Amino acid sequence: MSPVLYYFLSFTGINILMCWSLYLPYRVGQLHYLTVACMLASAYFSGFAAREWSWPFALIVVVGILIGILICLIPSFAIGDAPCFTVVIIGLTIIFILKTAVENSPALGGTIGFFGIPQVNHLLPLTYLLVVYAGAVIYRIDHSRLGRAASVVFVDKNTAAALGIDVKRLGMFFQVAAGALAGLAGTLYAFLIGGLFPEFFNLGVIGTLMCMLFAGGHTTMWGVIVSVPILEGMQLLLPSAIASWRQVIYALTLIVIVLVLPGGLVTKRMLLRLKGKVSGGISKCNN
Amino acid sequence: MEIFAAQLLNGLSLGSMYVLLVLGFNLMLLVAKIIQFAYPHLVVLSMYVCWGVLRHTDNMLLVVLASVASCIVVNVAIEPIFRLLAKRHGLDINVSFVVSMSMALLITDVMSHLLNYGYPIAFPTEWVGKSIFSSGLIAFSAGQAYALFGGIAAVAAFFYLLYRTRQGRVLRAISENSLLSSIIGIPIIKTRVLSYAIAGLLGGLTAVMFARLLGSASPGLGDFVGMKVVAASILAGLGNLKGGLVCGLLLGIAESMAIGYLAGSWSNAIAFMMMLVIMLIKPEGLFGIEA
Amino acid sequence: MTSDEAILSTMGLSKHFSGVKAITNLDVNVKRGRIHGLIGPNGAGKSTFFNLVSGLLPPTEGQIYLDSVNTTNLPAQAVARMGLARSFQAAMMMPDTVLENVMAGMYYYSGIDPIGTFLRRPRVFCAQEREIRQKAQEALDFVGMADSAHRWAGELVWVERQLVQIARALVLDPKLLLLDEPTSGMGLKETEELKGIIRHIRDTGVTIVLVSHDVSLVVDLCDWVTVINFGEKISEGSPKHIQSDPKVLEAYLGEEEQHA
Amino acid sequence: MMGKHTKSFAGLLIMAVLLVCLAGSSLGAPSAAVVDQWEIPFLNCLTGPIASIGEYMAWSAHRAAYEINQKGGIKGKPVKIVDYDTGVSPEKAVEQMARIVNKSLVSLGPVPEACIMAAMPLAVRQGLFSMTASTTYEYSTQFFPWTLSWYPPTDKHLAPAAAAWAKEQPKMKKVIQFVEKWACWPSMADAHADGLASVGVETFTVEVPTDAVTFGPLVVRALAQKPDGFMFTCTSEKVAKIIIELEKYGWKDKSKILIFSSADDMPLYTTGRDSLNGCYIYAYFDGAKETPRWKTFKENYKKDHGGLDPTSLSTIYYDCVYMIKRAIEETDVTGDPKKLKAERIMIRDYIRNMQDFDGIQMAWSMKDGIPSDKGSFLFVIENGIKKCVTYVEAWK
Repeated sequence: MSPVLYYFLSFTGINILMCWSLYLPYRVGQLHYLTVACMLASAYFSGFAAREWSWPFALIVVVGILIGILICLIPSFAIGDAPCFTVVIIGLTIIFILKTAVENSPALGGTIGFFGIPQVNHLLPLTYLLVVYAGAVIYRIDHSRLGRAASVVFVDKNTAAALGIDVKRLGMFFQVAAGALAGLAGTLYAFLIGGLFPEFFNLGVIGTLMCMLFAGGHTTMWGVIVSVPILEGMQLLLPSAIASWRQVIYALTLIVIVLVLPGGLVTKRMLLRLKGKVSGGISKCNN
Repeated sequence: MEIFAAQLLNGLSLGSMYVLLVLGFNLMLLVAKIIQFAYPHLVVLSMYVCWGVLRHTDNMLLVVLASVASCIVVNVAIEPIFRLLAKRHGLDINVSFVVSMSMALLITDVMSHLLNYGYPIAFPTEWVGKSIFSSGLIAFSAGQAYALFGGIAAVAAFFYLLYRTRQGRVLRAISENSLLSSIIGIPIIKTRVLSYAIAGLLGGLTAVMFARLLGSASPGLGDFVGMKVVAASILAGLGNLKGGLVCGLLLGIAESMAIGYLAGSWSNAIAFMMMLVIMLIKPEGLFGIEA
Repeated sequence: MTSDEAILSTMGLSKHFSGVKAITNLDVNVKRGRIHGLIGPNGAGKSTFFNLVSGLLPPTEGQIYLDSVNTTNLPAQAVARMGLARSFQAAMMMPDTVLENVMAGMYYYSGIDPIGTFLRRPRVFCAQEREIRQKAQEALDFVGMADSAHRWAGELVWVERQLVQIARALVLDPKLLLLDEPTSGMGLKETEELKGIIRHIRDTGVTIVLVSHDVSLVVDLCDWVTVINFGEKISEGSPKHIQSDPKVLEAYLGEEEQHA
Repeated sequence: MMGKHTKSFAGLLIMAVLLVCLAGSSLGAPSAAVVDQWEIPFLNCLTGPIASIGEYMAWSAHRAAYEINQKGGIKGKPVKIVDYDTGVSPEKAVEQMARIVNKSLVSLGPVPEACIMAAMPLAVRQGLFSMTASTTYEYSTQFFPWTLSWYPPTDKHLAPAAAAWAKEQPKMKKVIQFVEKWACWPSMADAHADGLASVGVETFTVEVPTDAVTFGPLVVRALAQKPDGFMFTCTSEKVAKIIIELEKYGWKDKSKILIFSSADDMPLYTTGRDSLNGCYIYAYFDGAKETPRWKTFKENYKKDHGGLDPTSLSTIYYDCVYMIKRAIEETDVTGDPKKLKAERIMIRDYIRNMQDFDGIQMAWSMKDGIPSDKGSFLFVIENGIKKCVTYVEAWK
């Protein structure tokens, strides 16, 4: 396989995981940037465990996921039902603190970065196996009482509480699930790139992920499957003179899509229409 | 003690800048119900306008006017985007955050591509001015004086406008209940545009004062300041004007003290850690979320 | 348990918002099996009362008993799981089909922890989902919205939203149903339909508390009426009694004068 | 016009004759190119907050290509620099590297450190020599022999520069070093401190927060320790701002300030201006020394950059392109895709040990991927112009 295709597919897989990990907490109306911190922690852990302790890949994946879960679980006791922007700031803060910790740890390469993470065979098929599995789990969450409850919380927390939904516990569940996905993404990321640098995890990453999520559609898990390959592929196809305006193109794309197609490219309603599960919209009442 | 006084002075002048930015940010949050993350970036853009005008004229009044005018024009020009957004999404401030974050990205990238070859811009040395007062470690530059006293004057004027004039009452009425306001005949859209214009006015003035305080600006400045402004606003409680006043000032002082006293590489992390603890204990912010 | 026993009672209930007294020392007893009306002019504290009882707001003072259990400081979800369902004046619909909206009401259906549900084997999971779907469809039938099950909830008109909201409240078999201004914005025909549905719900054994500023609706529908104004109870009794109570007339006339 | 055509025609003719001769004699001397043009990819940062640096690095590479093509190209074929934008994102860097890794003879960049770390492992696996010339030894050495560094090991060549400054300031005993924690700057700061210690000067560190807006607090903190001098290991813009603040707090003796080489960039001069007068700075390049090539470069640079002067960082990839030219000309490289693997190694091995390379301003030699005889210059800044004070001998 050509390296271009290999890396395109790998990053697409990892970004889909990361977008899903932002998508899940957004089901309950929270922009949970803490997932980027989970990704950072689990990437560094994976790199370290693989290089220094020679742990097997499977074990590293499991522990990487657990690290993601742990990082999301502890703050979730406080921010399970916090307003969106409190969650945003707490996420950014923890990213910053973790970054500072990495920069001051000589064992993790400090500011220079962490080199020489060993290669793993068949990383691409493994990535997609994990993406498909994660997708199946998210599909089930979406189509269970949890998913419906999340939709109600998104619309109105009071309505949700009156329906017997424990808003905080539900929020915690989604945050922890997001942490697990981000932990997985971090592990795969570390093995794919083979070297880590504290500056990897910055505002730009969040911006890109947000663009992918909101352009694709935040109302269903399928949106990112459309938007991630398009946005990933765009920079490979565009001539370099235009590609250097990529950030501007991303930003404009996002603004236009959010304005013109409020739910993104793929919306829940569109999918239900396709499946014939939602009928046409003429009201039977005349008033 | 001398060090403490010096750092306090530094913190106050920086804090007064944060206060102005938080005020404009909160005003749009209250009246237009949007998170305008790109507001500090717009202020930086106005600093570029200042710089551009300064290359042609030394007239202070012209520079201030250009800065204020550009900030108002740009801020009012993006109002329809947010209005359309509200029409499409309802008053979903999360989406406004996403959109304004893209705008911030857009402004930063345009500055780093097109303006001054992406290099930082520098204002004339006389703009920052030499020390007008200096004793040991305590020094006070003309730029700091402008920032501090200009900031106080602008804040005073803003609160006078909001609490003592008819327009201010209208703005407050909308921030409390826009549905009710429209029923009793307040022109909602006109007032929203007004709030963007006022925020633009504040932003333009802030740009001039910022230019005098810092002496230079770069494309990345908006991001540095933006995070802090949003953090101060959230720490105070989103949209809490008076809380924003306190927190903006406190943030400036805390930043100075952290750099001045805390162990090198951890100074910012410790400051962030304190913020984190406050947020975890009081997710609604220190002063509570307003309307 | 006799049917006369109080299913909901408040004692000395008060709520102050930063000095403003929304509810003061309110004692309300709702008897089992009745349609209990709560009326009062605008700003009398009716919605605050609902929010207190359903646990969305903590009371400043006083006690709330639901079915003889003290629920005073319980969170809303706990109160809901004890059998109290409610509707809101503005019905919030999630962006999905009507049926899914009603299904959302069955979060704690048959007491099974939803997170546990999510971990079950596919076959058990599907069986549960089918059951939930069926029950939701029945609830829609009950309120006469069966045909709309697959419509997009965002496109429902105000009246239909109220009905879906009631269906959503009913799926968990509540003991007590609180209806907040159910007929606001409705025409005569719809109001009559809704009256029928509310009576029908009562007949299935659910106690109903109804908040409205529409005196004629309350008088027509309710078995017992409590009148509040400025957060205090000014009168209580059968609809007939209320209509002739001078205090009530004064409160409403006073309000009309204000409007004029 | 006529002359140029004749020249290139003559060149071609000679080439052809040479080719026939060499093919006949099969001596293994340089062979002709089979490609139509030499495409050299440049993985560079053209977007985001540091796009300005990427811009002038790209400019200098294109400038070199233009000059080479004016003079008949490499082995008679034109050279073309193809820009690939990585931003500052490791992900983009890997993706762009993946695009070129199987087809290019040699590549320039990647530019910022994050991109080097992300993209180089792929280049190493696929065997592509990539000239990460603008980064320090620490980064390049991780990927040797598939990269090179423009600089010898940090601790060995920074220390003498710092010590040379300290020798100029005999009464200085205590120096505050402003350090920004980014990439290898902390280890550069350690090297400075070692150099100063070797001449009996004590160094204390004050960290510069990356996102600081004003620098007054930092300067108060530094001055409170009553130092005799200052040394800077942080971004050029921040250096300038801190020096301005120092001036505000009454620091007069500018000769007791030393700025490190990476800050020798445009923002230092545009932001610092008069306040920099008298400050010391060290770099590897004496811009005041006139050579015809440097003069032309400078004039063209100014023309395209609104009159701003080039700095020592702006010529790096200019020299790289010339290195590639010489490597192709002096070896058997033909650009034949079938021989790609072998030819890549040929170029790599030639460049890594290139002797007497004729750089834009001076000649130097490479040994195992690092320059073996390149010293540094200590300058005093006067009105935005660096005046050379002393030349610091190269590390051996």
